[in-house]
Amino acid sequence: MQRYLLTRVVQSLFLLLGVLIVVFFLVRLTGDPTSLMVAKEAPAEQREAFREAMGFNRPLIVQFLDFGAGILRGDFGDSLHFRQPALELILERLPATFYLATVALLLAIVIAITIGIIGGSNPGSAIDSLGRALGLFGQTIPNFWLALILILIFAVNLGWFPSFGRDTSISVVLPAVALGFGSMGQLVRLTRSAVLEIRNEDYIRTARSKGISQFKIGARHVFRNASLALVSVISIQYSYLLGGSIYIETIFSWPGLGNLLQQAVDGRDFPLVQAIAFFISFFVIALTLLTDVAYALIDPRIRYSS
Amino acid sequence: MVVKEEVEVIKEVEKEVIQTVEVVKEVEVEKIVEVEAPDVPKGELIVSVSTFPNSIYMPNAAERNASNVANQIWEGLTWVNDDGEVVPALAESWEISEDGTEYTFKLREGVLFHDGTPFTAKDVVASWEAGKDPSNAYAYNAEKAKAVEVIDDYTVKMTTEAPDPLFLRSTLSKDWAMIPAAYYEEVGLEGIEKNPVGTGPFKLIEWVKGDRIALEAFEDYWDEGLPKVAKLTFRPIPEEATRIAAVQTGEIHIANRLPADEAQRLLGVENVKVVRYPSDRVYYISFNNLTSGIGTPIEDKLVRQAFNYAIDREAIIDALFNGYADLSTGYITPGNLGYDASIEPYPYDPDKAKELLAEAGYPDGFEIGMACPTGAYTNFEQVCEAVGGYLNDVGITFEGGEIQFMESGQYWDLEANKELPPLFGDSWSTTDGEAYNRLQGALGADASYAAWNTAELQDYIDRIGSTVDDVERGKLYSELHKIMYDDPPFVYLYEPNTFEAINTAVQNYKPRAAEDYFLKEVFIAGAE
Amino acid sequence: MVADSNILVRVENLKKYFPITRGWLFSRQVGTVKAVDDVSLDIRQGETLGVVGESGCGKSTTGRAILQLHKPTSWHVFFEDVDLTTLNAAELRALRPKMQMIFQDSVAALNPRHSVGKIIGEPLVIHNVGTAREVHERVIELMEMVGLKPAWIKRFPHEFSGGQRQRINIARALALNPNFIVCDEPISALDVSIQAQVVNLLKELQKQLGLTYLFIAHDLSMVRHISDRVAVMYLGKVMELANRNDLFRDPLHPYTQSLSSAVPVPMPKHERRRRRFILKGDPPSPSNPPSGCVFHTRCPLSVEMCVTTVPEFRELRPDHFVACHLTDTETGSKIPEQTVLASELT
Amino acid sequence: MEPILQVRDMVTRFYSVDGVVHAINGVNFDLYEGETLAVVGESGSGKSVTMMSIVNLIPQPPGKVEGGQAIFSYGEMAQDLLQLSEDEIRHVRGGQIGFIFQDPISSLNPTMTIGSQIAESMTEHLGFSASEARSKTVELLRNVGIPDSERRFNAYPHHFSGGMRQRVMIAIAVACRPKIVIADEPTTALDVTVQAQIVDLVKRLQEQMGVAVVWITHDLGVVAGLADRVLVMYGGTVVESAPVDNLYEDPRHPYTIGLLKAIPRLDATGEAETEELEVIEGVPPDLYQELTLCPFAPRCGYAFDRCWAEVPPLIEVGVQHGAACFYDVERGGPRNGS
Amino acid sequence: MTAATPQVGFDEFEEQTWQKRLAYVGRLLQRDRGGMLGFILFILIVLTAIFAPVIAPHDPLKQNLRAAKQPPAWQEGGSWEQPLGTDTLGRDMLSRIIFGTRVSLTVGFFGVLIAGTLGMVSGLVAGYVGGRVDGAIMGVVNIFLAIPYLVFVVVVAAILGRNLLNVILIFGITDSPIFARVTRGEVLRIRESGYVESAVSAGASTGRILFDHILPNLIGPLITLATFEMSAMIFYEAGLSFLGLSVPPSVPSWGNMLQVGRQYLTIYPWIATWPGVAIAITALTFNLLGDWLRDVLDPRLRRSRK
Repeated sequence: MQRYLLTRVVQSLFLLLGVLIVVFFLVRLTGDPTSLMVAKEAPAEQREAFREAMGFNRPLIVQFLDFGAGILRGDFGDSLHFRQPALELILERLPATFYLATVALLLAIVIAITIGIIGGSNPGSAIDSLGRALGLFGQTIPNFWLALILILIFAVNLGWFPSFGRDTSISVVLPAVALGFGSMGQLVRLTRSAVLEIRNEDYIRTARSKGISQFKIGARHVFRNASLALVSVISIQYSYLLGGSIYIETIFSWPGLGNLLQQAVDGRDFPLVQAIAFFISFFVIALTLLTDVAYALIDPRIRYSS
Repeated sequence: MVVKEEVEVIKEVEKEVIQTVEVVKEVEVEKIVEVEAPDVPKGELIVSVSTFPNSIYMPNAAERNASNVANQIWEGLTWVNDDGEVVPALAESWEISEDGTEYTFKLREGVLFHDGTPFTAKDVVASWEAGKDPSNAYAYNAEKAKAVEVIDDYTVKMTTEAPDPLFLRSTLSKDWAMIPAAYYEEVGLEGIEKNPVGTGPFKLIEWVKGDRIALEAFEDYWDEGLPKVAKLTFRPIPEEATRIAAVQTGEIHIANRLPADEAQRLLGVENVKVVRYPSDRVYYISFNNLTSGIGTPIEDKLVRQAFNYAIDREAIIDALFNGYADLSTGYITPGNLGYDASIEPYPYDPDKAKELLAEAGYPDGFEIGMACPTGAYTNFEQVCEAVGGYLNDVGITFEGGEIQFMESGQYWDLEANKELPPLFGDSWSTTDGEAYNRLQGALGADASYAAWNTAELQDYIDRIGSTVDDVERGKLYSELHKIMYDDPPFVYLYEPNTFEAINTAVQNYKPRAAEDYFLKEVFIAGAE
Repeated sequence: MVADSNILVRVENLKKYFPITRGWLFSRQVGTVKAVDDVSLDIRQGETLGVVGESGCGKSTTGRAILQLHKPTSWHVFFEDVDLTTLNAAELRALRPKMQMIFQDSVAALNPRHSVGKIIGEPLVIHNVGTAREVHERVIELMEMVGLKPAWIKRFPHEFSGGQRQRINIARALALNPNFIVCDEPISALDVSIQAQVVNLLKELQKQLGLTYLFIAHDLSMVRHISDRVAVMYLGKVMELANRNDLFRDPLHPYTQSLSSAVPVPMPKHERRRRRFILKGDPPSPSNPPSGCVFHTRCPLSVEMCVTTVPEFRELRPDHFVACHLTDTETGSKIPEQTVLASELT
Repeated sequence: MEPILQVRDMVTRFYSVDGVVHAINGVNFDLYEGETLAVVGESGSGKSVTMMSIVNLIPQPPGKVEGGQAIFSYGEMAQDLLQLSEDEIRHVRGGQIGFIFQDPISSLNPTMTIGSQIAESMTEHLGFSASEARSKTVELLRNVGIPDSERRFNAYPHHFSGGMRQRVMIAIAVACRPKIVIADEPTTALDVTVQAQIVDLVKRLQEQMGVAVVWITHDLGVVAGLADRVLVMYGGTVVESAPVDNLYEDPRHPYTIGLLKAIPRLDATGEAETEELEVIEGVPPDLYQELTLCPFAPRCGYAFDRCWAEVPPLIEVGVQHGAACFYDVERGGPRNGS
Repeated sequence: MTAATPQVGFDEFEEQTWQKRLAYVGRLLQRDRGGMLGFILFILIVLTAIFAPVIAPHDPLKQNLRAAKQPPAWQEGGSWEQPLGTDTLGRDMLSRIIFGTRVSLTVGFFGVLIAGTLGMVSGLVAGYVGGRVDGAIMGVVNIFLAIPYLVFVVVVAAILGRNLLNVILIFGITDSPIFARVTRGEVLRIRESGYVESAVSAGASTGRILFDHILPNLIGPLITLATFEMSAMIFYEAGLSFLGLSVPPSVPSWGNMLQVGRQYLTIYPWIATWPGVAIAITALTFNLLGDWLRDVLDPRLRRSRK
């Protein structure tokens, strides 16, 4: 297990390096940010001076090595736009994004798994129909559209929740619902199909042959095995929520990373784009790693098979 | 448009520069006057900004939302007041040499920075040096001064290369924030950026990136009795719908840059008034005679006039701005120095356009390249589409079958390198009350973004740029206005109105046409 | 070199180890499954050599390794005097027509997206035998030979029953006129009444076409029925090899004895009286085989030598090979009566 | 002796995309206390479906028990299992009727310890506390021959070999001391040496507990060694029912006869060693067709016009011996009347 | 022994004709109402796309700014001339929605085609060749999966510019790793299957095994995946439009229409509602169809036919 973990960590580091290289050169392909950074009225000399000052006129490979060396020192460079260390900017935004993504995910998980298991165990029932409908709607309603509707109904008309920002403890509700809705749809569907599949497993027949009640079969036998199927999906959804909250963060002015990324990308803020891409990739990769570990914890077959 | 009838102009605000500000929703203005301003700063004013400010250090505050925050923290030597007059700020008085290149400033005494250090002449020098740093977006502003010398603690002399009519009005008022020299030496630009220390009415409490910029009243502000609110918070909300929702729910007091249509929604809402004012920004389709346009029909004056006739700009304004934009007559706008009010906008006359085209030798029109940026300006993609439609109607087709839309970053790269097609859409704003900067930027021979230049235009630009006398300069502007109308280097489109929604508790707030905020006199009715 | 011209296939020291690996970018070996460990066999022209053993004993791996479907770890296989180990891929492909295989899982062995005609004709197409018309005719011929109606030529595997699918497999294996066929548990997935049909078909084809079979199965009765000689495997090793009558009438190895005693006989009265030796526990894992004689952990006779020394595979009697230390004397390896009821482990 | 279970005219069908599968077409049999009843048949003969139908363990949908009775009686109680609600029948399952399934790998929940899987039914039906159930389980594990049972309580199924897992399954089946254990091909997936162990274990437990065992299998060899009576099933019907000795020595249904001749014998001597196996030609019946004739008729050498016209009922042909055939093999001609 | 009456059905197969197969598909559809709905909608959508010029009452690009923002016919001020109303430039909503079908299907179809081809080829090579090649390909795939999607999209949009082809390319590239993963998994499974072993033992060449055995059996799972991904791409297109990075504004794509209509959601709701509904219905269609295809094409589920 330890050695396995170690190899996985080393692999992950290589992946990160790959991500860095790809992102660095991709971002450079868009041209340099001078036009976006320097005022329109500025004379050509100032544009050149800016390039010089930012080091954009150096060969790409030199810029890359410089960048790489910086990262090894924990220095992701300064944001061009904010003229602050990129790392600081990210760390400032990170908690909000994490918070939003986590709440959205938890919301999705709790609702989806409850409905999925109950519905999947009773195909054709009202709850099952609800689950199927949720599953389909989750995947057919654009989340930014939903976000606007939520604001209209719950913030403006009913006044139950704030319309933007992260000021109070209930501020997270609307964005989390809007963000998690798609994931909830996905999870309901998967839970349902996992449950349907597990219901056909021999060990469920065994459990039924023991005369265990429906509820206990669901709670003990189905849930745990279904969660095996769900762990990787949940991890994918989580990384999706972490990296994909941009629309929602923009609409709700949520002070998170998605917002920052959009600005960085719009402004060709190379160091910031790179650093954010690095961090998001880092979390995606770390999540994959954690998923594997989670599997080992949930599935006894993996834990002991070394 | 049924809705529009109800929002007719109710009240004109008196002051001159902002005379075009309309209160769209009926407000009992008298009530505002009745409320007594508090003696000490009270309450919290919450203002939304439509983008995330990149910086609140003036020379690097890349656009209006950022500089509006910076305006509360920093001050320059001069200030342009609500009437458009240059008045003393940190400089009490100044003298200008005969040749117009030497300025001697007497600095205000007793001004303190937020960190408690007094403001003196060496701070002016430090501010100049910090402002010149090439990593600043507006470094060129500081560079307009060739030398800055300390005469004594409260006297400074600045030298410019040539007479500069905008030096006092523009450079020194807005773009040149005064920073404490010792502090700058200690922390550098990055430190200034992070922990701004200015002389302004408000000082920074915290900047939660992406969430809020919180300011509080600076007790030792030199202008006695100001500011009036204890706390001033800026909240970035990029999504228009959310800004409207938030002002409706009372979560913010002032929401700016609202789309005309959506602003209508606020009409029935209690405690919110909606105002609109023209912003000094011209939208246009530019012609190119420097690179890509050479040898194309657009070099012909008749063709360019035809284009101006071909487009139903009123329809565009009605459809896309709910009628709230002004037809543009040129590069000089109604609020600008030297604006010639007698010039009528080109009418929509497709027949005349076709006639002109035929006269120019293109009875069946021709094909030409056109490009527009996306994601840069409100509704501009749709404006371009509409323009394209009207041009099609008079026989103009586009290379590649359609208008090229480009992501704005890429677009400006190409524009700065003069690599855009012969026709391209853009806009240019100024905050100086006159058009020099945009004339020079878009038409000047050595300007990066210029795509059109003629000897005649260049001559006018040069003369305007060195004429310090306002009346003389105004005349030149007027002549140029006429010339650029007759021989248009642009298809003039419109100057949009800006809508703001304001909570009625906000008192003594006057929107300025340049969309710049100075909030030290604003207070909240009933604030505790 | 193969001396005896009667011998079609000679397997020498066949070993097939499967590495247990971990990791995806930097895989490394963490263990070895010794699926087949040092097996030597001769298969004679025209005979059926049965291979029996419990699951995991390496009998299927042996069959596949002979046909080079698994690359063995070390070995020599002579097929008609040609050492297959020295051939390159193309040469091997050219030899394939002569050696074919019939698989246990008749469903899996048939591509679900191919019609019967395509499946049976595929080997012909691969080896460029004849025109499309000739292939078609040959397919019809083969289908008739194995008892399938030619009219079914356009059907797909899922439309057939298990027995019919196995007939399709047989027809496919016969397509190129092979002289050696490895039958890997060809009937164990079939119903009893169908098993007899397939076995009879195999026997008849052997008679007709002069085929040589390596018949792998775990059903001792069936192996006995069809084979001329039988090899008994346990944990990757051959324990005993002899003529089928010698092997079942007078098994020398304790494992063979217990194996055949464990097979129930469909004769109630007889079955109730029969003496049986029931082995303890399950076979050990091939990834961690016992030392010495691999059978010693379950052998009722095991002595110290069995734990330490690997027994030699010897020809104890003419044509009767066995790998057991205790078979030096005639009776040494017979399981004594008193162990008969030692069936339970507690 | 009163039968503990009487099944009458049971009909089960599956409604699939391709049509209706007539899985069980009127099955009748009795099960007596403490006996071992072997149910023999090929795949698709309906042997498992019959047993699963009785206790509502077939997947529904697509399966549906469409008729018949299954009277389960012990003591004074007698109830038709087919009429019980799911909640009622679930107390019969596990409590009164235990199950052993074919594949011990897939039949155990991979994510639960084997101990808890056994203890589960005790807490459910016997009302044991967790610790009671635990100690009983440990005892039971020891009883089914799992050494070191205290420690093995917390092991997971994948730690066990196939034989051990089947012992666990057996422990689950007998955990609540049921009246009936239904063993559905319990040794098919196992090696022959392990099969012998399991057969012995079940026999021993049966003696200890006096439970009736229904042993479903296709292996006539296994049946010979353990059954008291045998049901032979074909095409969703019982074609022959007899005490074990009778069946092997004096089979009356052509299918049974053919089946017995089709298997080679390890103890064969002399001529039998080289003899060709006799073959039942043809393929098993197509269950998508409704049964209107003898299901075996298309493969039967004796079939005559009546066999093609109606389904033969189980006819008494000897003591406790029934055969569903219109042809009298003994006499060599169609049976009189019926 | 009496002469046998003709055997009925037991030993005979009915000839499998295409009519029968079609009837079988029909039965499969009949059983699954969702599948049926999806199937019918799918046909309708495809027909709409093909015959858009015939069906659409107006030129979708024809502007009439003087008749902009007209409500749907049944609302006050609407006219049946423009049954669904007009947009901000006075173009007919109905015609634009109809033509939008073309854009969405084109994006979905070709996006999936590119993603599928790229993914399938790399997955095939990785799965079949194995070893270091597998490691290298999957390494790249994992890098691509770990990079935030937005970074990719923005960069590609910025380098290549906004047009339909580039949107298709973006989706094709960013989506291909999913296909690669699925393909690889399937190839690994199929490679171990009996029929591939059987083909090897018959002396089949690598090419034959790949193209005759592995590829045809890959099609089922990949078609199912493709269906879901097409639905996802229609979504992505809307998301890209939200960021102003999708097809040029002049193209009547649902995403563009939604993006423009978003700001008028409360005043001229039809401008955003119709494209929203169109997206939702199309996504629903592909999801239902995908569900059904998965049931039909998944051989694991076929087994339950016994």
